[in-house]
Amino acid sequence: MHLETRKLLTITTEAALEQSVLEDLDRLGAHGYTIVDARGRGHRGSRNASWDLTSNIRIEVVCPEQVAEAIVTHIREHYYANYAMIVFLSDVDVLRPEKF
Amino acid sequence: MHLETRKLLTITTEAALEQSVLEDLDRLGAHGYTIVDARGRGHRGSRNASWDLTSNIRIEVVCPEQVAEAIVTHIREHYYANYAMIVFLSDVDVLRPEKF
Amino acid sequence: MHLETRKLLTITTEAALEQSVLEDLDRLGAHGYTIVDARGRGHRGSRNASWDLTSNIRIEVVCPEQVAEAIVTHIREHYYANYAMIVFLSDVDVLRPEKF
Amino acid sequence: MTSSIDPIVLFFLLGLIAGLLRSELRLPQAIYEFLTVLLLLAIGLKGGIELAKQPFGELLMPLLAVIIMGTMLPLVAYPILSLVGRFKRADAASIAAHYGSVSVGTYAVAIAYLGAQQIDYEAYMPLFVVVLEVPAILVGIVMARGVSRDTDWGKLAHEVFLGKGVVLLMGGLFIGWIAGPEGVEPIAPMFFDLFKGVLALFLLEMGLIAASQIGGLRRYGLFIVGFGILFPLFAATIGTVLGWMLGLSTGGTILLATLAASASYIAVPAAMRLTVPEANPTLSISASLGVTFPFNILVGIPLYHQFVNLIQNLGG
Amino acid sequence: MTSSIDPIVLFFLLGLIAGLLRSELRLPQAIYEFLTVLLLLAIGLKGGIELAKQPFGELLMPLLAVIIMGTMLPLVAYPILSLVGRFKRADAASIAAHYGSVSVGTYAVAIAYLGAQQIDYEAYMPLFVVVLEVPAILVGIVMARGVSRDTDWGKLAHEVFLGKGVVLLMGGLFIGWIAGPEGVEPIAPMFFDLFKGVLALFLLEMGLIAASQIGGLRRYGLFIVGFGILFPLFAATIGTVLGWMLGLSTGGTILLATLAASASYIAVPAAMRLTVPEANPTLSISASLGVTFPFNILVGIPLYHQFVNLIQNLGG
Amino acid sequence: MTSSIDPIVLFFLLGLIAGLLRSELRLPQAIYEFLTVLLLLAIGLKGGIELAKQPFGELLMPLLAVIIMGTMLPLVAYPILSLVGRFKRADAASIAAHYGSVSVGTYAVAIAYLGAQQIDYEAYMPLFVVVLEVPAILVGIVMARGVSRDTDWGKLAHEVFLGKGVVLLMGGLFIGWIAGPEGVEPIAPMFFDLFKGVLALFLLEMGLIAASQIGGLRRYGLFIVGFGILFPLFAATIGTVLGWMLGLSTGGTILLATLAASASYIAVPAAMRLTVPEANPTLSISASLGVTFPFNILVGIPLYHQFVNLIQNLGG
Ligand SMILES: Nc1ncnc2c1ncn2[C@@H]1O[C@H](COP(=O)(O)O)[C@@H](O)[C@H]1O
Ligand SMILES: Nc1ncnc2c1ncn2[C@@H]1O[C@H](COP(=O)(O)O)[C@@H](O)[C@H]1O
Ligand SMILES: Nc1ncnc2c1ncn2[C@@H]1O[C@H](COP(=O)(O)O)[C@@H](O)[C@H]1O
Ligand code: NA
Ligand code: NA
Ligand code: NA
Repeated sequence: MHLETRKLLTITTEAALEQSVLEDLDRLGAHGYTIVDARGRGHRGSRNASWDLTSNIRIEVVCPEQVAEAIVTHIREHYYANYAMIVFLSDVDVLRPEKF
Repeated sequence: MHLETRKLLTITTEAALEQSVLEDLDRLGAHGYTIVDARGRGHRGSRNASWDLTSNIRIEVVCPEQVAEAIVTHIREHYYANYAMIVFLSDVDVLRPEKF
Repeated sequence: MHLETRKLLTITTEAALEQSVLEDLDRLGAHGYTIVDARGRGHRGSRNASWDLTSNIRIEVVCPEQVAEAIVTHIREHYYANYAMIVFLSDVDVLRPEKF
Repeated sequence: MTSSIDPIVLFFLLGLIAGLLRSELRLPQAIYEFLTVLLLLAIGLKGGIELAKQPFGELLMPLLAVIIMGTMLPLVAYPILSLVGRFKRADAASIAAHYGSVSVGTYAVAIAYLGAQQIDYEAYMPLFVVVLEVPAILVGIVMARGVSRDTDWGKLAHEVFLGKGVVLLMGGLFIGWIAGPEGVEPIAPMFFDLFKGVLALFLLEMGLIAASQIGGLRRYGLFIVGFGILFPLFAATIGTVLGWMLGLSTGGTILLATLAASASYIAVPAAMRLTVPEANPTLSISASLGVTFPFNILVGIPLYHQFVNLIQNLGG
Repeated sequence: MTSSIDPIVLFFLLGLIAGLLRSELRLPQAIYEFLTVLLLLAIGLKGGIELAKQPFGELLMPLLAVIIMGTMLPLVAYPILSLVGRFKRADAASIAAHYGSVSVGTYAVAIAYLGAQQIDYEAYMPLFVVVLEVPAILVGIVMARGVSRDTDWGKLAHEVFLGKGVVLLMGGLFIGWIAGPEGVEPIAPMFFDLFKGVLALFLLEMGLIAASQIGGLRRYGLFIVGFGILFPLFAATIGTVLGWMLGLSTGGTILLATLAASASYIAVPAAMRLTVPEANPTLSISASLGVTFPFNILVGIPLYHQFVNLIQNLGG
Repeated sequence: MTSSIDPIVLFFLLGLIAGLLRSELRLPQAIYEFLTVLLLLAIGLKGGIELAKQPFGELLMPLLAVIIMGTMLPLVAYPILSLVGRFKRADAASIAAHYGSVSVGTYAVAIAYLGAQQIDYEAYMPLFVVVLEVPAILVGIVMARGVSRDTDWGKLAHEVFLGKGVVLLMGGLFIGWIAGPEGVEPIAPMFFDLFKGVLALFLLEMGLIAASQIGGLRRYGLFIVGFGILFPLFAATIGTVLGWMLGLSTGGTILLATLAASASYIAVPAAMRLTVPEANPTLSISASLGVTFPFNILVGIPLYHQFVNLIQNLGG
């Protein structure tokens, strides 16, 4: 089983940003993403998903390290100051590295 | 890009425990969490989310190692014996370590 | 706190495969799984979950390394060619290793 | 009494059969919750506008009597479960609590049954539903763990009195009572005209859920099936006698018998899960949903109607 | 024949336009599923209570004829797709299966059309929907892979006969049949009075989904657009002639023509995805939902009505 | 004027109280979205079939006047928020935009109120809702950041004109207008008969949401409460005077006053979040949903009715 390591980037943020963040991912070189609807709490208070404005999404991107860095840098500059958002990175092993 | 390592704690358990576990997280020092609705199967059988009582939630907490340990210890003592639940830990890199 | 390492296998694929993949997991030795509904984009285009046929699911399995390998091998042979699907692996620490 | 089977019961059978055949049919959870909300509000509203029509002075006695019934039923169930069924303490207490409390879905089918047969009943019956939900839970907890320090009674009260069921039933009751028959008219198409349709869809889903509980039965054996049928028969008898003693109408007595016979699958399981976690929820749910709910829907309600006819003939 | 456009078709156009303009409008998936369940049950119930009214001795012949039609249509479609369209075997077979089967949404619009025009039709038409769903799937699989050992026919039968569509249509049919017209009355507000409203909302969502399939068209070109319009015209002609030969009423013949012309987008795609996975689902869905569904809704149904008038004038 | 409280308002109170008591009651998000879709379509359809009945030549003047009102209101609100409330620029601009725009939920309650009182109003009022949604957003953005290069106006126009609200209102209006009263009849049970029931459930959920915004109030103090009540009173006065100057009917003037007094909680927050992200959304939402919405529903609408009576007595 030949596996290669890639970065798994997880972004949890306001549902309102979905369109905008997805365009960024595309432009910065991610080949795909997975989204699930979420709720949560953080520094900007409780976001309990009872309606659109308090809903979160959790976006997952598997990509090469440079792409991950580019995304994190972009996101930090454009969204961190004003939006409920957390981002974290980890290593994952993937089977078809050329896909990512 | 300055990153620091934190623990990512993932708890999958019965939806009925949501309120109770969230209070624990708060008390034990987690600064935030993310929840998604889930279904699954484990030692306590199939939980297919067709109604409230068989629904699962998947809670994610990013936190320092000691907090993660405190949470895991508490959860083991209070919930493991009687509830459908799994917990696992991994390392993640975060951008704004002071948030977690 | 005694922890042991296991593999966390994450499969994101078409909702239509749910039944089929779950049977495989069972047969190949996984003791449990967690599913959340998802949407996303990849090489097979956008899957926006507006109806059954374009919905994704995200399956998580915690298991020993050999089981993970067996699952990945099986999935690669049976689904990769024809289905929208990604699979990735990482290490997680678990509390009750005998469960997995 | 017309003999034709009510179509809403057929929806339950459709769901049950589809579930047993492992059909892929299922209603989204959001829809199931929505249907539940509609049923609870409709039952409350219906009761409320009736209350608005008539004085309700003589309510206290019946309420008290009914609360006592809700307290006694689990006390009777417990030794049976414990001695005959050989369940551990927590399980016996939890199942007993389920059977002391009530099922709103069963109640809804019963009032649909009375509607189809054009049998009247007392306006305040939804109040019975509310007051019967609570005492069995408390009795169950005390039976499981004594009057323990560990139990957080404040939290429990919150859980019990502010659960979806009580809030929507009481809320509907108040709204119907304040607004009165004419006030409620503009919302009647949603809550009254659609009532049986909503109930049909709800029962379709209940059939699917009941089918998924049959697995639990296979594992826990015949005793549960027996208990899930015999105890309701006993409880319905108590309910019938009590209704007769309270001087309730035929419809009211049928409803009280049905409530006594019904077992909770919403409020009690949720409360037990948090307060008596060592009780196995599969046991109580497979009894309540896999046996008693279908039994009451398919066989019980018309049977309890016969009970009431009988006692009224004997007693009158 | 009144000429004004049916408002439910306008809902489809609203969804289509909103989708093409990339509006953020969308219905939650749970609601879409709920609307589908309501439509399927309503169609079944409607058929069932009609069946209850009349004897249905002469049903076997029409059913058999219709099954043969459902078997032949994909056999005609396949060589066209394969030779003219130059699709690979799996894709040609899969698309052929979609067009041999039927679309319940299209059928619902057709009965709404007949209702608006007050044209009667045979009570057993929902049975046609059910029996037409299945044979094309089997033919498609055999065309794609021969009578292969690999195909798990048991699993397939389960998938096909216990899919949501068949279960709810047949379930509704049985319930309507057993309960009869009066029995169904209490649930009529939900299933019959709301029928066109539910259909309108369903079509709104279908418009949004159809719009999202237009992308697939751009990639796979003109042939699909041509096929998606011409094949239904051909199939509707077959359906019209068959209906006339079977001596169906005007309404029944229009419905049979519409069923023949319609292409599946629920049962067949799901079955093909699992049994012929190498077929590209985008091809068949963009044809079925992006071309044929809108064509039938907007142009086809009134046109097939003309077909039927024509043949009845010629033949009568 | 009958004095009894409308039951739909009681549903709002039920939600509010349940929320404040931290009951576990909540409607699934999918249901909330569905109810919103139904309300928007129903309001549009209702307006559309009225438009179909009458010529609408004299529409331009009122529309223009109303757009000017929608532009001026945030310009008045801004200095109050900035100077008296001491909010930062972005926050003052964002709150001002919310109050310049409108709330469809409040509008729905107002037409339910007029319906109950059997007061007629102009058919084209839903057009006012649509045209009032937009200008305040643009004014808000310009106030927050000047006519900046950074603002992607194309994207913004898309966001504003293709948002759920505008698409469904305009879509309903067109469908109603094209189909006319008879055309819409078959879908009337869904969109008109159920209207008040849908509104009741929607208000139940709004009560729960409003309760969850009260926390925001505690943090941001008394000024918001004052502003959230006084500014609507001022705006309603403007709306009343404008309606009177335009020669609107009593009902139309009440609706215009209500629209002026209402504050957006769907379109504007979404647009502001993307274009003026440094504005704190908790501030504007807790004002709009936590104060102004309840105030308008519970006190405002009947009060604005009095305003209109007053001006008509004075002016006539
Ligand atoms: N420590 C954490 N662990 C997991 N999720 C978090 C954490 N902090 C914040 N979140 C998620 O990220 C969202 C935005 O966080 P914040 O910007 O801190 O309000 C929250 O609503 C949560 O869903
Ligand atoms: N091996 C596993 N991998 C992933 N999820 C699991 C696993 N085992 C259990 N789960 C999840 O945890 C829940 C409770 O597990 P259990 O207590 O084993 O019944 C299940 O319903 C699943 O959602
Ligand atoms: N790079 C990626 N990161 C995260 N998720 C992905 C990625 N690529 C694909 N996916 C997910 O996997 C599904 C199937 O991918 P594909 O087979 O590439 O179309 C997509 O619909 C996404 O949900
Ligand atoms: Na009981
Ligand atoms: Na066909
Ligand atoms: Na306003």
